[in-house]
Amino acid sequence: MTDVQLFVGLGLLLWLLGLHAVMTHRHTIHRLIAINVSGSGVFLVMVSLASRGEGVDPVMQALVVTGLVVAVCATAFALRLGSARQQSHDEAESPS
Amino acid sequence: MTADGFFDALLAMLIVSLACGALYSRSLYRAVVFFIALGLSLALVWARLSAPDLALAEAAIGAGLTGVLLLSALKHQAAEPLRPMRPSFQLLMAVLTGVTFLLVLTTVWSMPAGMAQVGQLALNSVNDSGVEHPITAVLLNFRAWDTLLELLVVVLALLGVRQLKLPNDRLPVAWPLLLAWSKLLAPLSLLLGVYLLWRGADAPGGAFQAGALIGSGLLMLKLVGLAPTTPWSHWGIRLLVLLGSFTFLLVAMATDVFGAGWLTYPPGWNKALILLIEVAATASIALSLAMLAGSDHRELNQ
Amino acid sequence: MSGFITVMGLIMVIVLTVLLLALLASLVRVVRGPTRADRLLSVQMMSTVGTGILLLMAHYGQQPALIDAALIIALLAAVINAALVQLLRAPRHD
Amino acid sequence: MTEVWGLISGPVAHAVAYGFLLIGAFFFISGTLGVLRFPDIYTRLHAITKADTLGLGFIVLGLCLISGSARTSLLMIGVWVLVMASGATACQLLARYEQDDTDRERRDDR
Amino acid sequence: MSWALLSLASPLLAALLALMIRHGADRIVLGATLISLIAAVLALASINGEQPVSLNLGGWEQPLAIRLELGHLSALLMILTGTLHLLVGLYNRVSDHGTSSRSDYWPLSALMHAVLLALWLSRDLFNWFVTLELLSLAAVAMVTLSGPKAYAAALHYLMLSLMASLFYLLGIALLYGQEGVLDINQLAQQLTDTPITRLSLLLMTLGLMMKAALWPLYLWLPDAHANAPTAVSALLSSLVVKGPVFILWMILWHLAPAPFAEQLGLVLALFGGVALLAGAWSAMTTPYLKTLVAYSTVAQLGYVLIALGLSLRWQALELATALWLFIIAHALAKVSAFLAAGEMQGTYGRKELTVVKGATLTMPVAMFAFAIAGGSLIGLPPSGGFLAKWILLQPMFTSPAHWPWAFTILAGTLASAAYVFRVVSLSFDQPDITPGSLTQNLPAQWLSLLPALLVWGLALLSHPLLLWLSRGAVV
Repeated sequence: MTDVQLFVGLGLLLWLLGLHAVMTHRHTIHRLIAINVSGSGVFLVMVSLASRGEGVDPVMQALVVTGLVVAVCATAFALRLGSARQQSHDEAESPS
Repeated sequence: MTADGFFDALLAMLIVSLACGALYSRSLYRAVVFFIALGLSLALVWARLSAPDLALAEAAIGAGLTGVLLLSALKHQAAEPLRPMRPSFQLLMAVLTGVTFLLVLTTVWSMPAGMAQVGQLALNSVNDSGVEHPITAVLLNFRAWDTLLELLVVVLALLGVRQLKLPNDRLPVAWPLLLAWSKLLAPLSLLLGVYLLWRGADAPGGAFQAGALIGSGLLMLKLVGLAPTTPWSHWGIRLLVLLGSFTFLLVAMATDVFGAGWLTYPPGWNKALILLIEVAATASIALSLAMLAGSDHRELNQ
Repeated sequence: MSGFITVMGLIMVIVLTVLLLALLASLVRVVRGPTRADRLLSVQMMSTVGTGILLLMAHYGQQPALIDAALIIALLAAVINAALVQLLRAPRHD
Repeated sequence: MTEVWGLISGPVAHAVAYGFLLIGAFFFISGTLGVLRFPDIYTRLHAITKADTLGLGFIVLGLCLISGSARTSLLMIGVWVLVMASGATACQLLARYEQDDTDRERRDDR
Repeated sequence: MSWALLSLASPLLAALLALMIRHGADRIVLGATLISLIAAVLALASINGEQPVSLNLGGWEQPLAIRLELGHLSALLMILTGTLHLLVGLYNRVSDHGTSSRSDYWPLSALMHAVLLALWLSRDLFNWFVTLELLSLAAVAMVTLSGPKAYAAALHYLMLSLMASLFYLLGIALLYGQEGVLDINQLAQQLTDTPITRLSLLLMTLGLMMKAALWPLYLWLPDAHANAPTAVSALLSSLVVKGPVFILWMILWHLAPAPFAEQLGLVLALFGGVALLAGAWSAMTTPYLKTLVAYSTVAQLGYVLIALGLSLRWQALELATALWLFIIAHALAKVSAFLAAGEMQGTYGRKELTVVKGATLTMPVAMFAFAIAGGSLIGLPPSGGFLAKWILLQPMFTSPAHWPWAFTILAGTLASAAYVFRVVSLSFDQPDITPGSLTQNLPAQWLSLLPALLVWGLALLSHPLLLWLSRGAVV
């Protein structure tokens, strides 16, 4: 087993662990953490594949940088959306 | 087993246990702390896999931004009940994912080795790109169209948050120690951000890492109440948020109308144009991320 | 001379491994707590240890950019602590 | 001056540097043990912010000696100063937070 | 190519300008949409009957650069996007039930327009990933425009779409890991049938099916589409779900090795059959008007899945023509149906299905729009829906082994007739209210009628349309 294979395997494991957790949890924060762990797994696969040859593949790494930005923005939006939903839920429960 | 292999195995073990902690802690707070720790450790993995750009980005995001975001969300959403799924369902899912893992792993095992074709091409063309660092060349020249769209992702996320009826945060008055500390940290993060941006042309770093870092500094100032308010209704704030996308789009259009084609930088201009875009993008990303994570209803919806 | 270099490499790996083990050990504090501060304390510890690892790797793998990463981690671990204190502290006057 | 520099970058200095690294590792071990074994948060805070920071200091010192480059050394010392300051502040902040927190019953995280 | 780029750049610039200059955002966006539409028409004219035009962005050589390609299909979809965005935008401005002027509807819809054009033009796997993310974010942001009641649906939609992106991204990573290129033509040339190829195509298919709400991964759609503001529902159902379908078709048609395509095609077509019936059943039983229209999208996407699956299974290009005709016809009809339903819901002030009782008397124009849009959804001749279904049925008549598919489509037609007539028959009842008690907005109702008339007018255009589509389908 080479180190690339180790980290590709680790990435796939993270991806699936996240997937499993997303399906078995209901709380928004739990689910978003799971999605992010899953995403880190995918990025890990990509970065490991990028470091296969002599030197590293800049294209794959650049893709991961882009993916990371997308992920953090979407996560931020989702978390704020979750907070807003909870607030409207609370207001509906106790009109005061 | 070699010493390196031993180190890798330990690192993998660390990551797996952190991930399990983040995913399966019954307490949300604990899960969040685990997740922050996972971000820190992933930076080590990127470092190990010779991806220093990602180590920088992950350190800025995983440690700073996501942590603050999650802690803030925790404050607002702690009331939501956990309602775990039935154990039989969880078991079924575990078996399913386990089988999938084995299938996927055995398939991917046969992945051929060696550098990807496009990666090699990118490395060979770096000298014509205007910058020396290959990843910056990919992001701002070879695949600049992706990056333009990526800047729009940041704008869109902020726009999305702007539509929401957010709870208004009432943060406590910060302790004097914290105030003094923030006054030190914020300029430091600005300094470090500028340094990363400046280095991006020929070494790991660049607009996004710099933006995330400066954004975190700004966010911290917001949290302790030192930052000036950044209301969306002010045209200057909007301009700063949109500056990166505007600059990039105008460059693209100008190169199409006056030059050789959409995003084809004229020879001799490429370095200057890339620098211009990077500076504008850094400013936009920093402000957008800080507002995305830390602005409340009053600031966004006046 | 080559023997000397391998001894150096060995020391490097030993130190790295010790630091990684310290990282693993800090997980115990996240699990066991018992208080919120305890759990965050382990983040502080991880950032210190992680900084050390990054510095060593910067030297070991000839990647000077990792020093910048260490700098960022040191900076942002501080931000996390501040954020926790500000966000999760109950408002005093309200 | 050149003699001094030769002494610093020579094999003896290297041996000393690797010695520093080992001492650093030793401090990390003791810090970790402290975090695991000490009875309450305040003592544990001590273990982290003192022992680990000291350990990092030794490692930085060792690496500075090995690298011999002024720029790298300066950056690494910067990292160390930052970690030291951040450790000290975090120690204060967390201790105060903990004190604030124990009044209200918030031990259970949920 | 430059017309296409103008078409792409103008809504993008308009979105940024509308965010900057908030006064008159509607005029900026509508003007830019018109420019974009005209440019798209000129782009189609510029390639009429010729080979598609490629543009390597940044002037780099092929596998390194991101490639845009303007073919007949892309040009047609650009025109469709421009037309629908213009119509929906006009409706939103005219109607009394549009989004409030303080909200960011205009920049968001312009961004969505630009992103869709970028998606139709792109031929790069990773660039598609970014456009998909943009599309989802824009869609979710637009769903939240209707206030806190939509937050739960929007959150659900966003999380599922994030999950879906990860499937797609992992697929790209594995494919790129094996082949080392991201351009779809380049991949098509050098791809071999290995387990990794199959796995990555499968992962991408799953992700895209989630994003496009194809059965059985459609659960997020009805809530999100029914809770959004009317103009947004129309855009989401008619255009946004079609983006992932386009990518799905591109990757499966170009990249899937033949034996794998046949297996996967069968599964997709079976899913499509189930979607037809399940979606129609839900539409028949839901008590709410807009939810009915949203479930009809699920059912109609069933036809799309069948056409996609069977074209892969039989390697039949004419079915791809049917697929794209379906998509165009459905987009037009669905815009009409949603606008009419939303206008009625807004005017009557309730969201139950029973509001349409007597609508032929009280709101005849809107009801007429709904009915003839429904006619195209059912597939009555000579609407665009009929045309598409007719082409889809052609190869099925040739051999008795294919008859079960024809029966499925027939059953689906009957089921869609059932839910359309459920609304229409109710509208012929005696109204509970007098027409005078309503404040009607006739221009808005006429606007909702316009796309439905267009879909019936497709029959007149069918010859060039089929020609373009059969050309566009190959490339």
